[in-house]
Amino acid sequence: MRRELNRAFHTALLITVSFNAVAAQQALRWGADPSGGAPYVFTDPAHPDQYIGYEKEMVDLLAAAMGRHPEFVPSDWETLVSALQRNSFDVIVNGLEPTGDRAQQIIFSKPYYIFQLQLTVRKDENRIHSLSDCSKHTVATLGNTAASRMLQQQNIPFRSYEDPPGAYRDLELKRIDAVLMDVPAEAFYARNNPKLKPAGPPFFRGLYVIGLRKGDDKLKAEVDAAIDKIIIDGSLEQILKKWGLWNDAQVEFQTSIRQGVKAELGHIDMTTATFNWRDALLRLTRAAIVTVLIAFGSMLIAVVLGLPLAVGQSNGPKIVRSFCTVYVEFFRGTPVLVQLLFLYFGLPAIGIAMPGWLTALVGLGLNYAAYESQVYRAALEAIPKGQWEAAYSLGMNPVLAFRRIILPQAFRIALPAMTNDFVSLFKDTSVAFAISVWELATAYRELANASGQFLLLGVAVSIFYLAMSLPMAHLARRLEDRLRNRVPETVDLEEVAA
Amino acid sequence: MRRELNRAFHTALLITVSFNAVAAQQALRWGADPSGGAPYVFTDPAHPDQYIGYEKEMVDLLAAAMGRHPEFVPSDWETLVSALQRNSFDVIVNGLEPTGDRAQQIIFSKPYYIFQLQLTVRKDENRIHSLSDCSKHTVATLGNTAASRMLQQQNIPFRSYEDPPGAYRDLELKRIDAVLMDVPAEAFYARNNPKLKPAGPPFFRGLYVIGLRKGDDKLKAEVDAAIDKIIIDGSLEQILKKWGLWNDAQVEFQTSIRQGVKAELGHIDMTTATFNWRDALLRLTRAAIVTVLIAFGSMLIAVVLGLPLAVGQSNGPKIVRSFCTVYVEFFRGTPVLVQLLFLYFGLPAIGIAMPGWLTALVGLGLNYAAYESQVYRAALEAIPKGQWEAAYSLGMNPVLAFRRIILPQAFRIALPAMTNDFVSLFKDTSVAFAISVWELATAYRELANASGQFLLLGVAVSIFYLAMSLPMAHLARRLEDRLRNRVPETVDLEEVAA
Amino acid sequence: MIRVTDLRKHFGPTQILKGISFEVAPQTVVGVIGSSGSGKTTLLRCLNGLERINSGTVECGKVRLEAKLSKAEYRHRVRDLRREVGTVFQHFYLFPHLSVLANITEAPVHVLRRDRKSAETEAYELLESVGLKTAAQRYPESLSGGEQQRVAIARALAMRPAVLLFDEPTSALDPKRTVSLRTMLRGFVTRGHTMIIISHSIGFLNGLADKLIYMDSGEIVEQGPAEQILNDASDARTRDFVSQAS
Amino acid sequence: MIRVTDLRKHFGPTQILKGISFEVAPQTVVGVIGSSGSGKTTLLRCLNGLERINSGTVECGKVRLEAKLSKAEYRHRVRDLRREVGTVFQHFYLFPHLSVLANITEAPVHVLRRDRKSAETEAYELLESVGLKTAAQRYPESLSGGEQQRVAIARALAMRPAVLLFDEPTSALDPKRTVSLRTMLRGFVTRGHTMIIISHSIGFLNGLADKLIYMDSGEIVEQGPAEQILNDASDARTRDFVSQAS
Ligand SMILES: Nc1ncnc2c1ncn2[C@@H]1O[C@H](COP(=O)(O)OP(=O)(O)OP(=O)(O)O)[C@@H](O)[C@H]1O
Ligand SMILES: Nc1ncnc2c1ncn2[C@@H]1O[C@H](COP(=O)(O)OP(=O)(O)OP(=O)(O)O)[C@@H](O)[C@H]1O
Ligand SMILES: [Mg+2]
Ligand SMILES: [Mg+2]
Repeated sequence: MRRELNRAFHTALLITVSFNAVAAQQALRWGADPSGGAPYVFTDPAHPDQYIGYEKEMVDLLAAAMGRHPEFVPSDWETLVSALQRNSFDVIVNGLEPTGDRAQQIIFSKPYYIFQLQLTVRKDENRIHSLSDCSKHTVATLGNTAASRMLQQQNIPFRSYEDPPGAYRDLELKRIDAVLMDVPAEAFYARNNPKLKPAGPPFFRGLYVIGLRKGDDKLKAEVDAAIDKIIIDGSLEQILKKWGLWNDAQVEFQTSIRQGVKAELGHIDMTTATFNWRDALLRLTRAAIVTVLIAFGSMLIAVVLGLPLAVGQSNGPKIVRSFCTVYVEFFRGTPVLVQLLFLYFGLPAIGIAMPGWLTALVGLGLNYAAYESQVYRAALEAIPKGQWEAAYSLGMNPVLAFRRIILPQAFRIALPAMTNDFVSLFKDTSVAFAISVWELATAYRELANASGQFLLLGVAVSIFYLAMSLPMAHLARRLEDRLRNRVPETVDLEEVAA
Repeated sequence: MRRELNRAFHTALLITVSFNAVAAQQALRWGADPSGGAPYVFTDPAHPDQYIGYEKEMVDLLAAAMGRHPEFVPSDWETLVSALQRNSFDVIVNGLEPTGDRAQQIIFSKPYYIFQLQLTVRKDENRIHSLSDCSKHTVATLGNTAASRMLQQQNIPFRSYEDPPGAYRDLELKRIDAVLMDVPAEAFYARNNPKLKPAGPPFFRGLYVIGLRKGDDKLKAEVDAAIDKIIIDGSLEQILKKWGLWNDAQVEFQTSIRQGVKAELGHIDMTTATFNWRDALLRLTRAAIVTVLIAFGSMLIAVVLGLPLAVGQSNGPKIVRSFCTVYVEFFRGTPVLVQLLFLYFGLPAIGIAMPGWLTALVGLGLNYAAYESQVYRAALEAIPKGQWEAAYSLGMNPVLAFRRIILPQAFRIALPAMTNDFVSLFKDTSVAFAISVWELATAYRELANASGQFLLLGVAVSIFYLAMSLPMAHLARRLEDRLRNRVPETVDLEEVAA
Repeated sequence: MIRVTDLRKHFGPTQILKGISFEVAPQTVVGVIGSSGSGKTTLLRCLNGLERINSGTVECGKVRLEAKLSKAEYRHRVRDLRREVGTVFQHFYLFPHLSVLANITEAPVHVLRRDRKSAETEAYELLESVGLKTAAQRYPESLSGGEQQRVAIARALAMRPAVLLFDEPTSALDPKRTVSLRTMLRGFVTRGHTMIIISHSIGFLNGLADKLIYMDSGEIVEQGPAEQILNDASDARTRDFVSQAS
Repeated sequence: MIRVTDLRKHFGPTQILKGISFEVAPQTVVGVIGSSGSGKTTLLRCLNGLERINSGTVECGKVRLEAKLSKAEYRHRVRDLRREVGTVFQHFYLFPHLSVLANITEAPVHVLRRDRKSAETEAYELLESVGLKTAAQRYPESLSGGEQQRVAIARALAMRPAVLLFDEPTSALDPKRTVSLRTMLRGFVTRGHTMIIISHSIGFLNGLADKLIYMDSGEIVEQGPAEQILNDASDARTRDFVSQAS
């Protein structure tokens, strides 16, 4: 949903922007993801139809130096490289780091900025002082960045976000414990936040370069020259100072350029990304485990919470009765997706911020509790009242009578419908994708989109779901049989079937 | 799903294609949707990494005439215009017709082809001879084309497809009764199909033009000149002849060009497409009605089919018992989406082709029957066997005993769980979007994507769902109360609640 | 009318009926007495086909049940049998979702296909004769134990079956009702019905039963004319049992 | 021990109990007789708090129920009451999911918190005394009517309540068992228990009940020492009822 929101927002902007584009002078069409956030290039909050940012200003300078007019093509971070390749624009200027897999697809200009990484934690944090303290904590960062690659290499658990504000917000909300981010973003979003603080000094040195299409060597030469120019004449320095990005690293770097020292691209690590079935099944298995855990957790909540709802709805005082009915009708009647979104995005407003998996677990639990309550109600009402009376007459209190006499009998009646709900819960966990929980259905979508193997993967995923539901159903039937042996046999219905 | 398939396929192609692009000579970047199908531009079945088509060949000629090298940018039909605007390519060459709303966004070249429309029906069809016979039949066509606009204006019910093969396949399968399509597509896909025949002669005359960005007047002049050139030197004629697209209309048109007569763009009808809330709610209402109809239909099937399944599973002979168990576990355990896709795309292979809405209705019905059967089973087993024995001893046969004595008592026990299922069925109809049934969830997605109003529309849709489930739940509770008054009262549980 | 020969029945390893043989002449009443758990109810359930017999035969009118019959054939014959035989159960088994009146008319209307009007008229007559006319529209749940038992009796009588099986029909009835039920049943016998009545109340059977069967642990200890069993039983156990009853 | 004063109870518009007053002295047995539907079971349900009384008072040991009490207070007192009072229901209400043994030990173990071992030993003794020792591990479903009734009696006795209420405890028992139950209950009385017994079997009450109450249509027609009611009733209806029973 969030993803879709982004995209729609995006498209709307696109149309506005390209309308205004004028194609008189030769253009320098540059691509970047404005939803990546400040301070690179982003929507001006004061004039939502304009973009601002230090890279925007830098491109203006570069274009001027090249004798072109800049033309901004907003694009998606994930597809920047392929959009460049398909000629949607001429250069990528988006805090792009040179990496091995990118080097296979595009070429890079000289670097124009030395970025560092900064770890940020909450003000009251006293366990995390550097990245080495994070092996037991989840660190947030943006996907496919130097930071995410470093976390992956060091085996530190991390979560990918699409934009810095999301990551810092979840840090405040304690959904994660630290954020590792390029200094420019950190400077803009975190440095002045009174609830956050930096954990240790900035570290690591990386390069921002401009990406170009393979073969566009002439343009590369132009761009490289322009970069040299704006560094040497000090205009880049001014911009960086204006945006609070001027620091020791830049002094060092720009001085070396001014003195004619050639900046070397550091070692580029090579990563490959081919689709393979073994990995796919492994990923599906991991996703299936998440699904199972969420389903079991939710069912536990539903089973436990359903009981007071059922009793309250049929026998509580009037006000409790109304409350239970409203609860049931609301949670049954509205889409669980909307409920989850509310819990995930709405609750933090009143100070309750749960991580995604917990939100899914609780949300589905609350939702299914409404269903379970109805199942229980029917089962409880099917028990003859003589059973209650006999229990009371033996001096049992209501709770004891319920627990020892009524519940065991009602359980057998409720069991098949509960199994139904459990089995369909496995599949309902798929809505959790909306709050970025990575479970089986999400994994399926991702893999299928990546591989195009919709049908084969569909069959594989069906088998996974079956592998969850069959043991459940089998257990439930065995339990039923065991319970049946102890209570009034039903008549031999064979005649009915005949 | 199909849509996603297209997209993934698409992206894969994109990457391949742009890799091969060379940017030495000045390019003529042209956009088209290759999934739109033959004969415009499409994947060569013999060499899946190449595109062919008469427009592909024509662009090669045009580019040569303009002294550029052609560069193909595959794109999505729906977004061709905005992709052109955002400079993904320079021209649209995709059988594009000049229309009013397009004229507001882009400019057009001279026409290069006169297309006509052809109505196609099944060989054995004897009711439909022309479009005027179609007011009671559903006609298929591609979305946002001259054909679809004509059908809309004439108030003929129609369904939009993404590509011609889908439309003609559904025509063969009797899911629709006629296809209205531009002659080029019709010539390629339908003319030689022994199961289909044309209904009447081709009619209507429309123009294919090339689309350009506003302001690109220099390019337009180049393109116009190139079109004149390839018409006058007869090379376009050759291509059209090769692709079987040469006909009287072309003779007339090309002759007039050769003789220097200026081709006039015909009257362009103006259509607007702004988002408005009243329409949105109207559309949601219509979609909600579809949802309700499918839900009721499916529930009917589920309620009726669940009964034999329940009886068969608990009391049938061994083989019936196993069959019922397999049925239940299969339909409960695998995602209903996969089941629907199988019914929609798999069943026609054995000659059973149902329209989308019927497939959804039947598919959900079969799925929910598995759930209902378990609910019934529990309810039936909760009835003391003495009730059966008393009925038998009064000479009732099993069916009569079941109908008059057991069912009414079991119904009350099953009712809450059945209401549960009914309410969740309303929301499960959303999977029907996968087989292009236009119901509430699909409408939500479409409108939200178009307007960006995800949250507001989300609330609106939740209210729609509530408006469906609340009356159901209310009715069910009243029915329960009525039934309860007739059967053993349960004890006053107030003490338990206390 | 009814002939039972060497009837045996077991549940799992437990032998419940160990070779029962007796006859019931048409238009007579046979009383079955015996201690609790001796197999009386089980015998009655074998007679109306609710339990399948394990060996021996049961003949009732033209229907003959044999242990060796195939499942389908047995089931088929049981259906024929049930048209002739009505039963009043020890635990009544009234239909809780139907009113007292509907409990009684349900089978006549749907099984015998009698029209509802006349079925109801007759139901009211029967209710009157068991003293429950005013309860016709009430539901079984709200009836007292004795009232429920009388509805169960009326429900069985409404079908006018040739053979009536009663399992302790007076267990919940007061002495006065017991006496009037005896009178009523005697009337049914003279109108052509045959009856088997299980009862612990020898007072009730005395003067109603033509023949008495005394059972103990799944066997018939003694059977014979009521007079003889009550006053002059040959077996010591029978004498002992009868003496304790009075 | 028990004192009931002007007890009234109605269901909707129907008056069921129309002002009942009586006393039960400690360690005595009161028998309640009366025709079917006269309100005996309803009276018993008022005594153990299953029905709320509409007017009058019920005193039992230190607990005093009054019609005018608040809902919560009434409920509270009923809980106290039930610690003193045990009931055997007309329809038994055994727990179908528990074995015969567990039916009996459930309450002693979970309510009186006795340890399971000793509760089971005592349950076996009780089962032996009602002749069901071998059925301890079976489930109620497979028991005959009389056997179920005896389990229900054993279940109530296992709690050793000061007061025992019986609703037709011999309805499914054969004459022999009836006699032995009478002996057994007499033993309980001498050991300090107080009992109210509803029964249609005057033979059973004779020699067990110290006092008899004859009810008709929700009223007490006559009450007094058993001898007097049985042999020398002052009311004609009582004499009529008693005479028909023998
Ligand atoms: N909920 C009710 N609504 C109306 N009448 C009721 C209700 N419950 C009981 N009654 C009536 O109250 C009267 C007394 O019932 P109760 O069960 O106390 O009789 P009883 O003396 O125990 O009779 P029996 O010997 O047949 O068991 C009966 O006539 C019965 O129909
Ligand atoms: N399913 C079963 N499994 C084992 N034993 C059973 C089963 N059903 C009944 N019995 C036993 O069979 C015996 C005969 O039962 P039945 O109900 O026929 O007795 P009865 O003569 O009707 O006794 P009562 O006078 O107490 O009703 C009883 O001892 C009972 O426990
Ligand atoms: Mg019996
Ligand atoms: Mg009673």
